[in-house]
Amino acid sequence: MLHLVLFLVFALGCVAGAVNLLAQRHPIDSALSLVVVMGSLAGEYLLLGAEFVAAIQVIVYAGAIMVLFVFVIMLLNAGVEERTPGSRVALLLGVPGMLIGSALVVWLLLERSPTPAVAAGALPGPPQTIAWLLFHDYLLPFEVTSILVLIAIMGAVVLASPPATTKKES
Amino acid sequence: MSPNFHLWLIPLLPLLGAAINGLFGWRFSRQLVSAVALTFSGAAFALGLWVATQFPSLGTGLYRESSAVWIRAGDFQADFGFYLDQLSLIMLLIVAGVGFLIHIYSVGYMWEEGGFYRFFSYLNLFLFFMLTLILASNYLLMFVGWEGVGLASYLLIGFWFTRDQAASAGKKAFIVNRVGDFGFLIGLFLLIKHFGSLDFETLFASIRLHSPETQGAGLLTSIALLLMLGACGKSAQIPLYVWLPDAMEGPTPVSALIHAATMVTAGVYMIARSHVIYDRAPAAGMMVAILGTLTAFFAATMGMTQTDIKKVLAYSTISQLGYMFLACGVAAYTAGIFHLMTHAFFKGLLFLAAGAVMHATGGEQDMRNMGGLRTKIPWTFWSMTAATVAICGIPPFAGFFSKDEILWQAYASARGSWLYWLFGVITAGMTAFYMFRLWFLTFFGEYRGGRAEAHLPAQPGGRGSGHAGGDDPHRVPSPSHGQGGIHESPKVMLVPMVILAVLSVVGGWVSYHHTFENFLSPVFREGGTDSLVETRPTSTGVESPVEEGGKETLFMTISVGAAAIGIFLAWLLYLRRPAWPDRIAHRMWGLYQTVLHKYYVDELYAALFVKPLINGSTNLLWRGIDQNVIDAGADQSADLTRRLSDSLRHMQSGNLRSYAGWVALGAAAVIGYMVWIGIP
Amino acid sequence: MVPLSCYLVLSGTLFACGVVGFLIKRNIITIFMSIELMLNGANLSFVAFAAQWKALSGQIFVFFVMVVAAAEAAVGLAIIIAIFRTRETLNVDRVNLLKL
Amino acid sequence: MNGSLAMVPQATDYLRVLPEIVLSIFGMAIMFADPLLKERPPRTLGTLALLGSLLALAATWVQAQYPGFAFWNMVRVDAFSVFFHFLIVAVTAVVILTSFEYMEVEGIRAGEYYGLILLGAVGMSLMSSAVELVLIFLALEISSIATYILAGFRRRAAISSEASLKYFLLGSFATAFFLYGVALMFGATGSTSIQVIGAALSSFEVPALAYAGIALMFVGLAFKVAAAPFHIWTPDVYEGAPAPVVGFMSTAPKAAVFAVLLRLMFEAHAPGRIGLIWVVAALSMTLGNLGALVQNNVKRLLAYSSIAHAGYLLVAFAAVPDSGIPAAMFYAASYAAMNVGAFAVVSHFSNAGERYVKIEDYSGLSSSSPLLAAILTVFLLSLIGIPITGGFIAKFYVFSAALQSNLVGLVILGVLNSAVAAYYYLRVIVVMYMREPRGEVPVSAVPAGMGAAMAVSLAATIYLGVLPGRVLDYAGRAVAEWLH
Amino acid sequence: MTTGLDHWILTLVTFIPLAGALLLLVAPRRDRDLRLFALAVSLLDFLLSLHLPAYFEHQPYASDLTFAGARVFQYELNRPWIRVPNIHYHVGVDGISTWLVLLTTFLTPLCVLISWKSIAERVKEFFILLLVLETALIGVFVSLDLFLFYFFWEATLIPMALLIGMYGHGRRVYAAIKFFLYTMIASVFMLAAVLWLYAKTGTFDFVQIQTAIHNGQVENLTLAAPWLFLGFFVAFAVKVPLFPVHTWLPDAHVEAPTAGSVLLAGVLLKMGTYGMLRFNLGLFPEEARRNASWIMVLALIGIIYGALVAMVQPNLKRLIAYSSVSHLGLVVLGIFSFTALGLDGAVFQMLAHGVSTGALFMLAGILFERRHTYEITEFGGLATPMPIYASFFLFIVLSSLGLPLLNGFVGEFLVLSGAFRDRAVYGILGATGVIWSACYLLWMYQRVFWGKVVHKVNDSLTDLGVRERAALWPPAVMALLMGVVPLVWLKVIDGAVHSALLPLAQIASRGTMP
Repeated sequence: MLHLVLFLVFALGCVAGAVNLLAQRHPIDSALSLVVVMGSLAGEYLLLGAEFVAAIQVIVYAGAIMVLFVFVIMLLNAGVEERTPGSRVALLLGVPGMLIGSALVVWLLLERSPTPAVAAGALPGPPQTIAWLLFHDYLLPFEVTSILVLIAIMGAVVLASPPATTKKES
Repeated sequence: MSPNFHLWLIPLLPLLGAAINGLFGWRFSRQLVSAVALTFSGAAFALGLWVATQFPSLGTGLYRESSAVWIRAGDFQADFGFYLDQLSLIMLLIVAGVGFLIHIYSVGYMWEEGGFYRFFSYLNLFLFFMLTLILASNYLLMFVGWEGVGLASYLLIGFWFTRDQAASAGKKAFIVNRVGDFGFLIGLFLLIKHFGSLDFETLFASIRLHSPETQGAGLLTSIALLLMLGACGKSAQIPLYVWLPDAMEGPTPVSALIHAATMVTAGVYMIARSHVIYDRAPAAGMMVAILGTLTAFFAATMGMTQTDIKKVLAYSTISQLGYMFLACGVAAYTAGIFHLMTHAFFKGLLFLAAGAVMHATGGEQDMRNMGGLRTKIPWTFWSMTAATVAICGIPPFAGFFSKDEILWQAYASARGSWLYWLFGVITAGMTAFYMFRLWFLTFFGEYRGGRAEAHLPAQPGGRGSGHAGGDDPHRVPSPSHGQGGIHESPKVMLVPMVILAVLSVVGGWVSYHHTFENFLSPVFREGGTDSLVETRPTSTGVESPVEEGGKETLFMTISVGAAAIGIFLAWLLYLRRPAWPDRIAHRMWGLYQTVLHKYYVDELYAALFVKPLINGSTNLLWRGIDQNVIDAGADQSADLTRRLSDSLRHMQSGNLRSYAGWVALGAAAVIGYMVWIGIP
Repeated sequence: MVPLSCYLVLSGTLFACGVVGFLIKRNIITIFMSIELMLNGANLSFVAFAAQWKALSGQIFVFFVMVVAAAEAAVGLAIIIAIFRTRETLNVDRVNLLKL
Repeated sequence: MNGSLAMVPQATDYLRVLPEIVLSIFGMAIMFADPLLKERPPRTLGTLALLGSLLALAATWVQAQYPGFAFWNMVRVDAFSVFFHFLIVAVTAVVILTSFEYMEVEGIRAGEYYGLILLGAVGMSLMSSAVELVLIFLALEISSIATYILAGFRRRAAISSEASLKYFLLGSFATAFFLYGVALMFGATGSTSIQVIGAALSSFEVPALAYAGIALMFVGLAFKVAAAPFHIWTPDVYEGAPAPVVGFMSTAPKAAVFAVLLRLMFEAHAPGRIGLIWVVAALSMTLGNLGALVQNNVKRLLAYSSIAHAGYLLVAFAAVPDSGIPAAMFYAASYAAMNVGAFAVVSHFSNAGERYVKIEDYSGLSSSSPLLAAILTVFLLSLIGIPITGGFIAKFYVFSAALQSNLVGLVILGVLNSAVAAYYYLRVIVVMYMREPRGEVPVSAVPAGMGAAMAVSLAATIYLGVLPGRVLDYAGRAVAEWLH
Repeated sequence: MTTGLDHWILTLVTFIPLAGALLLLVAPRRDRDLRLFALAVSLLDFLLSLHLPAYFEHQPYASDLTFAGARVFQYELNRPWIRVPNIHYHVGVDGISTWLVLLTTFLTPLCVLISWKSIAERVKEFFILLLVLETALIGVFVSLDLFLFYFFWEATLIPMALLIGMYGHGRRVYAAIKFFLYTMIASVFMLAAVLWLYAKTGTFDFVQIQTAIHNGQVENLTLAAPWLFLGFFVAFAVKVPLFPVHTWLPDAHVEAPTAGSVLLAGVLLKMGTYGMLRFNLGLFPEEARRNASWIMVLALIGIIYGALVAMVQPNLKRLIAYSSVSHLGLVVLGIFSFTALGLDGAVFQMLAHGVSTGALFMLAGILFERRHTYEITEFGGLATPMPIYASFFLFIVLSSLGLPLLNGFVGEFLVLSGAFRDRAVYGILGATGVIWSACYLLWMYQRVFWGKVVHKVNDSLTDLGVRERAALWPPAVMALLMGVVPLVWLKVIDGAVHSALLPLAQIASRGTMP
């Protein structure tokens, strides 16, 4: 019962945060809503017994990534979202289409997948097991992430630095 | 064993001459060119004479040689094969002989002209094709000659190509002939389809198995009619006669050789050669006879109003060819060929003489500007007289025998009818009229050269304007060719004329005692028996019943009488009362105009065929279908694609969210599809 | 005991919210946040399915997703800065030089 | 499965990812060298990168000697993956060659540029040999992020950063779809290993969730290969991105993603393949070709053409595996050859600041630079699918594979499309050969690096067109050992 | 009679021009040397190709015996080229293609000669394109592998389009694109059909596919055959070109340079009729028979329509182009008559048309070199300043309008009599072409050459030079030879035609059985 209540509470947090993200016009407000979503999600992870995931969700996502977001928003001094005419395609085709698609997937999830109820902490992921997986079975992906990060760093450096002006102008 | 005649050499010799003159003639002197041309044509004639002397030694009266296979495809084969029987022998002698004479004449006539070598090359080429036509052993080779003489005719009519009329006339001749050839070709296709061969012997042997198609139009009738169409084109019969008057644009020797003596008779020869078919197709025969009669009659009427000396002769030729057709139509092939021969003599001569007259008057062709030439050019006058009398059918000149034979057969033959005869006699009267009109106008009275030309109400088309324009390349250099300039032709021209004059006088005598008929009879006899169609023997025949003989004598008298009436009228109107013709013309203005304009047939053809074809092709087919339908259709579809493409561009609005919208929509579609097939 | 499908529906909802956000928001940064939302939705599914299949590989996947998200965030925000530098705007509707 | 029992990776494990290792090492070496070589021209770094890619090419050969699984079933080295490795690394080398000139003209930061290309190539290579969705996802992200960045490398051009942004946002959007699909697939089968998934999906009853999973993964991958209706980003990005980069990203990552898609479709036995591919292929061909008809910008035109070519390639996916997969592989190879070549010419011709990218700018190129015109013509003819070129054989092979699977309608659509496509390629040829030169467009001499790149692509295009036998054989063998 | 060359002769003949083109590529840019070299290469190729008829093993005449199993294709070479799709380098010629190869090699040196002066810019490229085109054209005729055939088929497109587009006149770009797109769009249908055949038989080999179809070893054939037939037919019909898809031809011809026109009319169009003969008849005899009636109707429309439209063209080349539509309609008529006569005639007509229309285009080009226009009204009376030219022109005109003893007649006569034998009405309608061709050709001749010189500028036109005469003599002599001794050609053609008709005859005999 408590499990259900907790699930509902966190779920409510998620959905409310997500909807608020869409509703807010200032990016800072949206960012904060996203933090709420992430926090609530961490709670859901805990309920599912994924403590490790929950931890890095808070550390990496809420902690690192969102900070980056807020930092950029502040840096660029982003103001309230403009109400530009926008795109009819997105509104008239994309949104309804996506809603139908999502509805289909959700319906599929509810109807067609053999999904039993799970108890809280159904699959505890002790750090040792996770570590074993990460550094043995998933060693290669783990190493490969370093390249990913390297690329990201390079990219950030290249793109965020002001363009060189010393080269001959054409 | 039969002797080897090397028939292939006969056509080939003129071809060699043509090639030598054609390729190298421009470097030769005129003497050399004429030497080459005369040598090769003369050699052909000599060879022909030699063959003729050897011919009686052939017991069968039949000789054939096959030099090589020409075309062979599937089960069809056509050879370069030559065939000699009495019919082709006669034709060979006529063509080679008259041809050679006219070659000689031309040397004198064309001496002053540019393109001398070209002329003789063409002339030799013509001989080659004509001899091929005559000696061919199958229809296809005959067709080679058939088309070839058309080509030669085209080239020679258009010899003075800078003159627009000449150019158009040449083209017209070729195209009209092609219409006839179209029929000929279809006839050949029918023969190939049903008999598998075009070789005369094989073909006729299998056709002989057929019985006459007395009712309706069967295969043989169709073939016969189609061949007739071809013959109509070549021999200038209704409805394809229109080219021949125009063909007078060519040099006069050409008119004599091609458009009087030889080429135009090819149709008659072809029908005679195909007698096996015509004998079995009475309906087609009747058609030939009717066409021949009508042509003879109408051409004669047109001849009466012409003022151009050559045009008169041209219509006269058409008319005489009509007689020959009539003869062939009533299955009196012998008579037809006989007339063909005599006609070759006197009509060839008439043209040569006309040429001599023109030569004398410095290129004048309008009879209204002549007159009184009798004393100036006596040799020409007397030759002309012989020929004129001959064509009018006055005994004992050549034309009398042959024309009378035809008229008699037209009435008396199994296929004959009194109507044919009646028209024939009237035509004979008209022939006499217009020929003597020509004779009187040219040689009698005062010389009218240089006088105003307006004494006749209208100018017939053709020569008048060209003459007025002064661009006649035939004109002798001296600008003032008054009476003082009129001179007799050189000997080289006169000799052939005299020879032909003699022949015009005596040529008819060969029919004495059926010599000619008997000579030809093996050709037209059907496998040992006489022709299927019975023709009556002539009056001179001993075996003819008395009653028949009396009738024939009567008929003969009538036709001679008709000729006499014609001559009298001509004398009356053109010598005695020169003002009457105008008055008559004004009195019967409409009729006169109609006849003068050749019944408006040229105009009719122009309105019926030429204009609609050109306008239709331009506006309906080319601009209409090609440009406005097909091309426009292609352009339209290209345009449509481009517009579609352009509207697709607008999908690419540049707006990121729109892009995402498309992606989301696509994703939804994919999900929808997969879920749909995923749920059984 | 909560049925697993509840987690899945929640993840689906988050994903859908992310998509809708991508479609309707104008601010580039917010749009980017919507993507994060979508990733989070997917992550929740992974964890839920991992629980269902008793397979930790799902959780490992989430770990990698987070790394990727971090990398993307770094690059993405750098791109946004670059765009802002040339365009002086964060409105995505105004970034439309390239079209047709 | 030999490496799976060991506690630590064995030497063979490393050998099986040797090309990736070589590429990474050189990628990082360039970054280290960059600050040290500040004074030297960027060509030095380029040469280093070229060396790296050539070594990687050699490493591919080494790798091919050790077929099998590595790193506990993370990667599988077989003829199939070697084929794509070779293709990707070769394209990388050629692109590096084409970049020499561009770097100097455009003033681009060479260290990062070459580094990103090499490291991006690592991701692409991994994609072709990975048999585990985790690794595939990561590799996909590596290659994607690298290309996002590369697209924005023309720093001073507003359109370049816009291209980068559009590519990035939409790319991440699509990645999210892919990821969600992976999640659903994981949910349906309980594994992220292609083999396990394949086993699960080839069983009698396919879980319904797998369909949704495939759908979403397909959306993500189709986006990367620019298949309609997920192609929409392509024209904008290709127009804005630097020309050599476009040459790179329209070939190497695409080939890699096609490899993944092949694995997904055939090794994982994705259900519902034929109908889905049918529609997507048909749409891609049609929209791509129609879109290209009215373009005046060569890069944009080639972008649309790449959409169309993705469509042709996808046709092979709908065919039976035995002929479809080799056809797709061959197509990927020949498309890479001709497209890289075409972009090499375009990037050389476009000059500083990419000023000359309009079709009209090519007026009379045949007189001002006949060789360049001839080379571009060959590439364009290959793109049309005219004999003696790889494009022809590729198309031929794809369509014949489709016909063997009775996809008559798709083939008809395809051949019709290729006929329509002829028009817009022809426009370029026409402009080059049949118009008078405009005069103001300068055509500089082709530098050695660029020349070498063109020569290699040209040789490859012609080779694939005249003697496609060996490549086709190899592809056929790959499929044989892969599927049976 | 086999010689050591027999296996390689076709390969040599096909690729020598290409090798020449490659050598030209590296040759120095001295225009005169380039021309001489191109001439030498094409002449060498012509001489080599003479080997083909010289050592051709004659088959007995169809009427002589019913032969079975005689060697249809000769000088064969069959080497695997690509293993996986089973593609072979399979070349060989029969009595039909032998002559088409010869026609190509015969016309190319003439094209070089005729382009000597008229091509002054980008000479090197011109001759390279010309030689490449020659290789592709020969390739089309010698290929016995469907893939190879398609390969060469498409390969002809590029050099031709470039020749038109680079060296043409006024609206050359439009014409080049139109030419390219028409043929390209049409030929993809053939590609689809070829692919289908491969998918079902696993081979591209013409003989094998033919055998498989004949033995009924191809599944679903009855269902697909109409479409396959149509696929091939559309590609060929556009090339021929048949009536509703012919409009690219006048445009292409008018704009093309002389050599392009010569090869286009002389050889390229024959690819279509050759294809019909080889593939539509060879592979789908039953379909051919079923569809013959409407195809013949199209051919007839082409004959009459082409001639009528030709008659009213104000442009010399356009006129000749439309006359090609008319003449090739005749060829198609002959092919679909399914008679030995018709087919023999059709093949012969292809060759005859190649020679005479090729020569006509050369003549038109000579005029263009002097006056830079093709408008007929710009001329008139040319026979006066240019008598030799006028003579050549007349000779070729005569051969084109089918004068007996010249080349046009034999084909025309055989085709029409074949068509007549099959369907009388068609033969009759087709025979009207005899009249039309005389109309438009002679009218044109009259307007150009006869009459007085209207435009002063024409007075000073120079007559043919030595080089031009050298280019014109061969076709003129050939026209005569083909008319006088057509047996040389027919002897070889007939055997091939007989074997082409064999399956049709079998079907006909099968058809009579219930």
